[in-house]
Amino acid sequence: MNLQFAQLILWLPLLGFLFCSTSGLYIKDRALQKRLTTIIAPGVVLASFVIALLVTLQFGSTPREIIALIPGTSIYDPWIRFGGFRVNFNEVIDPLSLVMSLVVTGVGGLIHVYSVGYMKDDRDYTRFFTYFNLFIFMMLLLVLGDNFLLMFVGWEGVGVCSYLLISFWFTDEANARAGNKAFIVNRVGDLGFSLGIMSIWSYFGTVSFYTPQHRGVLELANHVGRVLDVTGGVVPTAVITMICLLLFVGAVGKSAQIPLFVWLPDAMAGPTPVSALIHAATMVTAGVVMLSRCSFLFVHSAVALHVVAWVGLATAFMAATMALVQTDIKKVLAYSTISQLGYMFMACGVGDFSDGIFHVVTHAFFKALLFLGAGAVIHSMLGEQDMRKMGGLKKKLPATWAVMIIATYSIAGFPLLSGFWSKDAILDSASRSFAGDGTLLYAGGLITAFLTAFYMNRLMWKTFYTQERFTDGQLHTHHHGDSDDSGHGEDQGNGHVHPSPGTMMWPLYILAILAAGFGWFAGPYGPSGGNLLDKFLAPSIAPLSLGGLHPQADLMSPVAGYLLSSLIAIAGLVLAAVMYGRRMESGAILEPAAADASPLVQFLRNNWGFDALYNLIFIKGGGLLAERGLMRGVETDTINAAGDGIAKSVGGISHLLRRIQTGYVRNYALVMLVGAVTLVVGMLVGVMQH
Amino acid sequence: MPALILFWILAIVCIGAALTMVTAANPVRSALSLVVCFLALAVYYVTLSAQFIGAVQVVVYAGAVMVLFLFVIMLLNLGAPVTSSTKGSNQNTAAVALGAILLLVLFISGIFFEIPGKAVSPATAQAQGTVKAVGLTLYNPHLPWLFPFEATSLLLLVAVVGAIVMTRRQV
Amino acid sequence: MLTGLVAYWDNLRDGIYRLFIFPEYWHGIRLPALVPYVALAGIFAFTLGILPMLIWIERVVIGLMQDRTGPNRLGPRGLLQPPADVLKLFFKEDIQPGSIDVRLYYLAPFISMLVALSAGAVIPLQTVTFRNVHGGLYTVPVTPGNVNIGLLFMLAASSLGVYGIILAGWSSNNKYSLLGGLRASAQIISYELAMGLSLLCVVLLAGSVQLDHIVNAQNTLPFGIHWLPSFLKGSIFSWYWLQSLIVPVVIYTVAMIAETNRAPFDLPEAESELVAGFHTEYTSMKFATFFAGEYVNMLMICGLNASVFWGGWLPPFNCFPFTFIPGFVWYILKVMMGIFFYTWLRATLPRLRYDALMNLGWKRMLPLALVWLFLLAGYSLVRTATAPHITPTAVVTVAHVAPGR
Amino acid sequence: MVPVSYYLSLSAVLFTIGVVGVLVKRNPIQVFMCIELMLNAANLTFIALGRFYGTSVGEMYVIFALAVAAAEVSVGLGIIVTIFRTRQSIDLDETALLKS
Repeated sequence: MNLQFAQLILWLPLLGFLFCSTSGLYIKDRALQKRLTTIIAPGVVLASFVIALLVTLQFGSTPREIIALIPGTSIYDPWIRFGGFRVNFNEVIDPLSLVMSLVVTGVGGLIHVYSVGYMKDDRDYTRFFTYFNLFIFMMLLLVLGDNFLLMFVGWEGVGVCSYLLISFWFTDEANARAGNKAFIVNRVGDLGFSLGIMSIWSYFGTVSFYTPQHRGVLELANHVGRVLDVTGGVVPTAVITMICLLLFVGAVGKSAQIPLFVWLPDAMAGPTPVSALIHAATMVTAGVVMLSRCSFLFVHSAVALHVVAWVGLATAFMAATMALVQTDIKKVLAYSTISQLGYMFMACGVGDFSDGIFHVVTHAFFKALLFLGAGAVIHSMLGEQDMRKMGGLKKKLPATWAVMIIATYSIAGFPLLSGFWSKDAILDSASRSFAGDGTLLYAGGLITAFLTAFYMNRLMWKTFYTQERFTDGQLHTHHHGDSDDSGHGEDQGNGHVHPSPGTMMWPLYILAILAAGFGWFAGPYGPSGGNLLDKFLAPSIAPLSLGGLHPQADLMSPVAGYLLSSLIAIAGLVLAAVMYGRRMESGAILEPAAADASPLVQFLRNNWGFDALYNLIFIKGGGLLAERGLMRGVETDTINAAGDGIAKSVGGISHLLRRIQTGYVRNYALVMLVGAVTLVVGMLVGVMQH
Repeated sequence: MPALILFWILAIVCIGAALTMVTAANPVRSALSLVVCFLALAVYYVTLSAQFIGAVQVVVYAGAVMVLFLFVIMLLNLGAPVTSSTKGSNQNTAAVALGAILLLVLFISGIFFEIPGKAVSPATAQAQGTVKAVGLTLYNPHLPWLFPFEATSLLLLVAVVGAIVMTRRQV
Repeated sequence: MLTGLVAYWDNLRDGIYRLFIFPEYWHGIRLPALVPYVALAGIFAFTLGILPMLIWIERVVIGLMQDRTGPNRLGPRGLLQPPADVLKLFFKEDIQPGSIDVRLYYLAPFISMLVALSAGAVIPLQTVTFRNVHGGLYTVPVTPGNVNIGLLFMLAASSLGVYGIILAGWSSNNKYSLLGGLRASAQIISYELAMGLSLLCVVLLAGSVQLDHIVNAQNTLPFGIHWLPSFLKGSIFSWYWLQSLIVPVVIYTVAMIAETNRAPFDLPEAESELVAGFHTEYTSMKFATFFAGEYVNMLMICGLNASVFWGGWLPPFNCFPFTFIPGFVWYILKVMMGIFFYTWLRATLPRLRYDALMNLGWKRMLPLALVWLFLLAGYSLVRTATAPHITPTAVVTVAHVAPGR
Repeated sequence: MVPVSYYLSLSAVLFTIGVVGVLVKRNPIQVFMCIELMLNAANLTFIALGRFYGTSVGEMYVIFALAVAAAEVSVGLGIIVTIFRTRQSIDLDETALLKS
């Protein structure tokens, strides 16, 4: 297959977006529009996935150059030309972008299919898919773009889509606020990212990753111990560190790391498929993708890597603790996402970028599965998200329970499931951190893994095992003989719990298989000698040795590591089972009143005080600054006063100048002569001075 | 030496005519002084061996332009302005003062600055003002004058049409 | 016998021609340098001498045409009438009207006269041949100023002639005079265009604006047809009145009458409307100067006509009796034919209405001349392409005339 | 041969006279004539310098200046005639056309 077909990976979702966004103009029949949307919107994404798969298979089996550029614009007539600044619209086809394309289109396609069922009754069905397709396009642009600028376009594009989808049900003010929050917090990170891009432009002279002349940023950085710019000079390490840290700020914003994680829990306001697609499987991993893409830069800066690793660990741990006390089923998952992203950052921080991507992939599977499962639960519970009002759903939703338990065990690191392999790879790498702090990172990772296992099983127990804390009226019932369109909660009490339509369940099954088996497939004991993903990704990922860094010796043997992490995971799962098994009626370890009174619980529920801190600094402090300083000091007393002064002085001057306009041609001619004489005298003086 | 004497005589005629033109109240007298000045300039051109320009100067300026002026003056029956100028006495003073400065500056730049380059011999110069030489230069497709010259004909046509349209009584 | 006769005449002609070839130096005087002065004196003398006679000729011709005797009181056939007229004008009372612009009033007739006379400065009367010290022959045109802008000079002079009229009309402070002056200037400006265009036709054919070049350029076989007999070389059929295909000479003739304000275009002095037009207020010698100026102007315009359209000093046929007569005689004959034509028209045609005059000038003559100029341009292009041996007449003449050969 | 600076100086004098005339005259026809004088002063400079350098460029410029001047005069006088017809006066100080 011609590699040019790879272009379609990017453009098909855009076609879908164009169709969805304009179909309302020429399709007046709403039912037809909906049917077409149902076919086209998931169809383009799945087609994109198929093409990506074909490209990957062909790409992986071809021995020739493994990184390919597909120009969207010619080299001589670039996409953007501004002075000496030239950017082409090229796509880079390399292992990293292919893996991410597969994840985005694969998981995204499954979630599209799921959404067909989930959003079936929504008024804005087509609008939802418009945003979804646009999101897929932007995410693909982010991973496929051959330069920082295209990546930035995609980066901002997914931000926009995220904003649009979080506040999809914008009539509820809380949703709109959540969207705003996500957008604004992301801006902080984007500022860092854009500063990083500018720094790259000014120090490297290019923003492309790869170029046909092998003068791209990554190629320039692909030298042992030094980084060149396009003219052949050496870029100092301090500059690399600065650039890496600026890029990392962008990654922190997009991937919800400390201190910019506060938007992600609130982003759960959107429809559940949105949470699954954007805030679990794809968009939030953009930071990890970006770090991996820039691995050639990062390995040259031990400082930046160190920062990444510790921020990742801190995030993983803190988010895990916060997840312990959440009562909203989606918020538990949101904090777990943050926590898992922390793992990925830790992997990047110790230089093991390919295992970071490995975890991105496995996490995409099981976290999508978890969200979709939670969505199925919420769907069945008529939109109820509070776990305190659930319980005993295992009998009502057995299929959902089955896929959820696979996903839970996978994320908890239950042996031989996907999460086990990827998480263990990260812990192994962390223990061998080049900086010598491997023991600490390993210990922190293990504690977090234990907490993860605990809170995930807590979720399962609260939702599925403990006694029912709801009435049948709160369930999505189904009356025989009626179609699904007959509406929510109709004919209460006479029907039975309808789990979910097929379009919602089949994606779950597929994801469940992947969540269970992919880790083995790509892990060290997989086919073809193991470590398939590592080997495939190798050309896109810089080895640590490039920057002169070297991992330390193993802390323990691999088998001992596997045993230890298995033990920790099982311990967490068992502890939760034991604690909640004793409280089958209430489904809570502490009574609500006691929980509210506990300072620790309050501290964790309040995100370790981050929200309050931001509230104090930015909302209150910023408000004061705006009101006192800017409005009075700058706006009223300076700008307005200057404006008034200019107006008054212009009026006064023109009052004086008005007398000059006599209307007599001769006067004007005289003034012209004055100018001419002045000019001639000036020229004469100028000539005389020579 | 005879050339110099001729120059001075013509200069006196020229400047005198120009001054008369400016100072005369009667526009007819002004116009006639200007004709004299133009004729003197034409003689200058001939002495500068620009015979063609000299002839054209007489035909166009003295023969056509100034006749047109006189024609309009007589058509409108314009005498000297009736009212004395009440406004702009400052204007006149300023104009004369500025004119003096301008003259000074032009003099300085005309006389005291050596003109770069070297004068060519009179024989060479002589051959360049003939009708033939001017025509060959003007119509030489390798020199940049042909197209402007053609464009000038268009300009003249436009001017003719414009003048006719403007002065028509019924529009 | 015929061959012998031809040879005899040829020998005789060459002998006579040899008499008219002058050496370049005569007692240390370079003779060619004297030619302009001789020409100037000749033209001046002829013009001023013939002036009184012109009036007599005109009256006699008109008298003949109108079947009456004309002047017949003074002298034989009234030949003393012109000197008597001059005397009368000279001794008439010089009246200076009130409220006139004195300086311009007195200046106007002299401008008229001077400008008319100055046109004579470039008229070539004939050529004269010199033999240089090496025995080579070269010819020099007999003209006061052999300049390369001859035709332009004539045009400039004739366009300046209007000043006399316009100033006379203005300075007289008389509404008849003013109207006459305005009419004259408008008329002259209008017809100058047609005149210039018809002259341009000739310039196109001759390739020069120098008058002796133009005359020499007519010294070819008619239309360059090389198989014609040699007595037609420079003959009446090769002059530009025919070579320019007749129309330009018609236009020029009409325009020249209008230029000189003669009948039937004498509207500036239409006695039935404007008394005497621009010279209503002029008496005595000032009137005489105007009068003389008008006739000088006529002479000059006819001189130009003769040079440009009628072969200048060339005899009508390049053979026996004609070639014996000197060139300037032919030239003067041609000029006088022009004057006769003036008189003929005056005796024949009634005066035009003013708007008819303007219509004729702007709407008939000017477009016709313009169209003819284009036609001739195309024609000469074709002629250049088909018969290259006849075109460089002017160039050949230039080489021929160039001194020092 | 007369030095070129003589011509330049003469041209300067004529030009200045023209400039002053433009500024002091109230009759637009006279102002117009002063402008023509300025043009001619410039033409003299062209011719003198062209002869000085031995090129025909000066003459070319003069030809164009002549043509433009002729066009300018025809249009300008047309304007003056039109103004006279509408206002019965062409005094520059009475017709302050540029002041609304």
